Amino acid sequence: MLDAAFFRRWMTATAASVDREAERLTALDSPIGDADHGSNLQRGFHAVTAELEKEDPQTPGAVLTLAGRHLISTVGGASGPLYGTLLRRTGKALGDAGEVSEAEFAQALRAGVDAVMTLGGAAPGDKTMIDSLVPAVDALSDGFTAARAAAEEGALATTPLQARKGRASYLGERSIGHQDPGATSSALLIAALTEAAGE
Amino acid sequence: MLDAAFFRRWMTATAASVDREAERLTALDSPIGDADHGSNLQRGFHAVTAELEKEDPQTPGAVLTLAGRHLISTVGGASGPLYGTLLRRTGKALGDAGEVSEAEFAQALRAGVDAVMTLGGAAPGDKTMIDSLVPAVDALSDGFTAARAAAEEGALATTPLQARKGRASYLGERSIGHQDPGATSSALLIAALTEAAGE
Amino acid sequence: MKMLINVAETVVADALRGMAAAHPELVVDVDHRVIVRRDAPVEGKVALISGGGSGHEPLHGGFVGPGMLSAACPGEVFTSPVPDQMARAAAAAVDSGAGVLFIVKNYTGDVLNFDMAAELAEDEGIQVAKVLVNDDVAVTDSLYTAGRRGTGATLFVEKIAGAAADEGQPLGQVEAIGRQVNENSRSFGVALSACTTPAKGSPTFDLPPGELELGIGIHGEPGRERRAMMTSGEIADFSVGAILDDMTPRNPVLVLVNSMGGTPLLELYGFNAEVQRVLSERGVAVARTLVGNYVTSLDMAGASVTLCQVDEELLRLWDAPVKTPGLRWGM
Amino acid sequence: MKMLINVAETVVADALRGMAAAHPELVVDVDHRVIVRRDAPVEGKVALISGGGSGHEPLHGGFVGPGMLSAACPGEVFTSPVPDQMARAAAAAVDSGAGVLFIVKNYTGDVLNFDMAAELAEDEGIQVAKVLVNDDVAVTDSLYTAGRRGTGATLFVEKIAGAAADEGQPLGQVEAIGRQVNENSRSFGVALSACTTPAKGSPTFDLPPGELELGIGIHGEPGRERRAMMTSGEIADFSVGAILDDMTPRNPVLVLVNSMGGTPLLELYGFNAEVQRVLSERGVAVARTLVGNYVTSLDMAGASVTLCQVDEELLRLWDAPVKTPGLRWGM
Ligand SMILES: Nc1ncnc2c1ncn2[C@@H]1O[C@H](COP(=O)(O)OP(=O)(O)O)[C@@H](O)[C@H]1O
Ligand SMILES: Nc1ncnc2c1ncn2[C@@H]1O[C@H](COP(=O)(O)OP(=O)(O)O)[C@@H](O)[C@H]1O
Ligand SMILES: [Mg+2]
Ligand SMILES: [Mg+2]
Ligand SMILES: [Mg+2]
Ligand SMILES: [Mg+2]
Repeated sequence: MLDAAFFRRWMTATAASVDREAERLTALDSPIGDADHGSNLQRGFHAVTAELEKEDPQTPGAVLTLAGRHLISTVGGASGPLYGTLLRRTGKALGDAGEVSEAEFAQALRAGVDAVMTLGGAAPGDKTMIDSLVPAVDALSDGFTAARAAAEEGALATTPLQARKGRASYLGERSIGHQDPGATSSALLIAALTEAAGE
Repeated sequence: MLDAAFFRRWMTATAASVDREAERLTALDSPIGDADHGSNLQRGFHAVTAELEKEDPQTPGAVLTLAGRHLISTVGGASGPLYGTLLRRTGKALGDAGEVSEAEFAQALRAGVDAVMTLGGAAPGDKTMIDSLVPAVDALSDGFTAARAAAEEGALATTPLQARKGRASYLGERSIGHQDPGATSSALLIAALTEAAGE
Repeated sequence: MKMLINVAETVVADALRGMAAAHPELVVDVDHRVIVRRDAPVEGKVALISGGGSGHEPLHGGFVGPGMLSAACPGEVFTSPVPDQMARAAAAAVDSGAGVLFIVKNYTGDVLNFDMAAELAEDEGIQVAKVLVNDDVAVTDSLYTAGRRGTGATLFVEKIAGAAADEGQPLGQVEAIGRQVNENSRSFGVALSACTTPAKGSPTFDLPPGELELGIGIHGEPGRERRAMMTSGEIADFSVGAILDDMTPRNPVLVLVNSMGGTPLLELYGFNAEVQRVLSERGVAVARTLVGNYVTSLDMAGASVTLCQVDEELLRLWDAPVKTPGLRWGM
Repeated sequence: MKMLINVAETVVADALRGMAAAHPELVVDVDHRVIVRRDAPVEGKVALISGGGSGHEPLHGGFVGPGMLSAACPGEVFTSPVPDQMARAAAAAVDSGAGVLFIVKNYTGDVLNFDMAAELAEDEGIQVAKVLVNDDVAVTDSLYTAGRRGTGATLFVEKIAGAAADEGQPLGQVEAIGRQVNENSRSFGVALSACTTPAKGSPTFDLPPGELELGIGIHGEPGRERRAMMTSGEIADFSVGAILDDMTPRNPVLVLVNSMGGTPLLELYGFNAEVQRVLSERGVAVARTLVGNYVTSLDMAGASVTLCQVDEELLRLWDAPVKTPGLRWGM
């Protein structure tokens, strides 16, 4: 079972890996974007960890809705509302249970990813964060490590794609050959699950 | 004796060597100036040669006053009024004789250089065109070739000087170590005398 | 790339402090990142609120004031503002009855954040309408993209809708005018150099000497196409051509010849001469021309052209007095 | 270095054509390189004429219009105009009786060419007075130099003397006001990059990453000193410090925080915040602040600060309406 402490560790681990990888995320956002993805997420996850300290939410659902809310109100850009919605909807789907099973979490995360697709209108193959989130959710029934591998693979697989959503799409065919920054940060988010689980 | 045709050849030869050396003059005007000396003089001497064609002045004095007038009204910058005054005053000092001796020319050119010193307030050693014009005039009694050597030596000798006039002076000690562009173009002007004389 | 800054993290806050000092006629809330007209809320007047990533100055903060925006919300550099900013601006700038018009450039981030802000404002009982600006003809097959970007036309929408709002026109009508201006507008931009964001500290893309990017946006993204360097005249032919391929003006146009930031006014005026030549060759009548730094992309060298067809009413609203840091006439 | 131009030779003429197209309220004589107010000559009004090398736009052409200059004479890039231009401007702009005031930045070339123009104009029976602008404190031991350069204060002199002239004040008084403004003004500038002139096509000096030039002028010359890169706050300390070492304002000051061309408004506003901090620490009261591209040096990155002490009368003239492409308020 996963408790509030697990989800707090998830957020902390994500914040740490975003800090480590911020320059790389911004660099990926340069050739096909506007060179801000790393600093966007850094700002957001710093706020999330600070607010988790301050408000100390007691259920998995509360941890994630709080995180989502603060991403929305600190990140901006496309990724702020999208990641914010992902965590908020996942959190809402978890309700107010004090602990949730991995299967319940997998189902909730799918609801979150569906909400991102509805909000942003992106489908798999559009070269967005969806391309690592969807495979990760699909693999989650096989455990966090499987989800992590699927997300990382999904991120790498965005390289040959032509973007159809987000600002990379303005480049047309010139977006081909570059890995998507949002898919890359999604893989970090999923990878942080294994850290939170101590795997 | 030097006739109007000689002075026209002087101007044409100067125009040609300014064309050849324009990039170098502008390059010299970069580290201690504003990177326009070459194009300034090109614009001026193109106008001079065109006007000499058109107006066809018949005396040495008329050739030089016309040249000076057109330098003033086409060059701008510091060098326009200074070179314009140099030629205009030299021309005026030659009066309306149809031919002048080398000695008369030397005396007239000294009047021209004096006028430049009065107008610009520069003395020898201030790192300006004066530093090649004054030695050239002094050497003119020994012939054009001697004047040319003196002017070239004077231009080279500006390198170690600290500028006290013109925009190089704003640099203070940082003007040391660079050859003055105006002294360099003056050396071209004097050198063109030997070409005009077929020496 | 050197910048005249303290540290990257405080660039936007520092700029807002400097703006506050230079413009006592504006209320600049540095902490919450909202710039509001000092006389807001004006009773019975529709409030116009815009915003977007920073780095495009004077857009949007420089267009706050009588005759134009009621408030602006600056995000981080090239990053859409967050919903809280627009919600706060709406609360500060709006007369409860008249409603608020959001002017939103068509970028995924801007659209999502303004939409969330609209929900927040509506929760407070504020009526919200929205004009989406999408004038950039460089984005062609918009079925397969996030759609056309909003660029130079934003200035036309903000000015003309702003004039209508200041006349006391109702929300629906101000919105309709804003949409009409957007529909009548097209832009095309070129870059001679990439820009450098404070966060990255180096140019966002490599552009070798002797090449230029055609069809760039205003966020340091590369354009649609890279070509060998062209003359000012050729660039005008290409840019105006791209616009006129997409729109055939029947009415006279407003012309915006805009520097991306790094191109000096001397070059920009020369480029305007070529733009006007092409327009005259193509039989397009020019009503007004604006040349300068208006919708920039940090220090990027390059320029964009925006044309906006105007009838007599739109031209009247364009000519109406405006008093902002970035655009001012008649008062 | 790429430029948005056709060829280097036509840069100034192209820009004037573009200016003519954008500003029908000005008479732009492209062939003779004179920009004149359309309403000139105004009966009984002193004519204000300025000019200088191009590359500093909007100075001077952008400051022609009601409340400021009567005419401007643009030279080649960084090259003083020729006397014929000023003589022609004087003839076009001046009411025979009232006389003309030349506003001349203190550079050898500008001084010589304007002096020659004064002779020509006086030959035509026009009374000529002159204000020499020399505000740049970076040039220190002026006994051994061509004297202090004229930079940012030119804007203050043109605006304030222009307001006095438009009120109908006589030549002697307009001249006295112009001189007073100059004497009350000091400037200091820094460069983060060199500029590129069209004629040379490459930067006028090498400035390695991590270094800046302190005490630069507006013609792409290097400054007095090169140092390791400083923060915006440190640059403000140094620049304002250099000015206040030379002048102790008793009255409030006008502040001009000016981009050299390549520094974007976002950074410039941030720099203004630091300038205002230093002024407040040093107890200098600020009457008005202007932030933007006003006296530029092509695409040079960097900024300059100009302070001008004003009494009530000078402040009144500063605030008076002005209507030019580069500076406009109140009409
Ligand atoms: N419509 C969308 N749906 C899903 N993800 C998107 C969408 N648009 C953009 N993204 C993701 O957002 C990432 C960019 O985030 P970020 O750089 O923070 O925002 P912005 O593009 O506004 O600068 C992209 O790499 C992409 O993965
Ligand atoms: N006061 C002066 N007297 C004599 N020569 C001068 C003076 N000031 C400048 N010069 C000369 O003019 C040259 C610069 O000419 P130019 O570059 O054409 O004009 P500017 O300095 O106005 O750009 C200098 O190299 C110097 O030789
Ligand atoms: Mg981005
Ligand atoms: Mg020079
Ligand atoms: Mg962004
Ligand atoms: Mg010069």
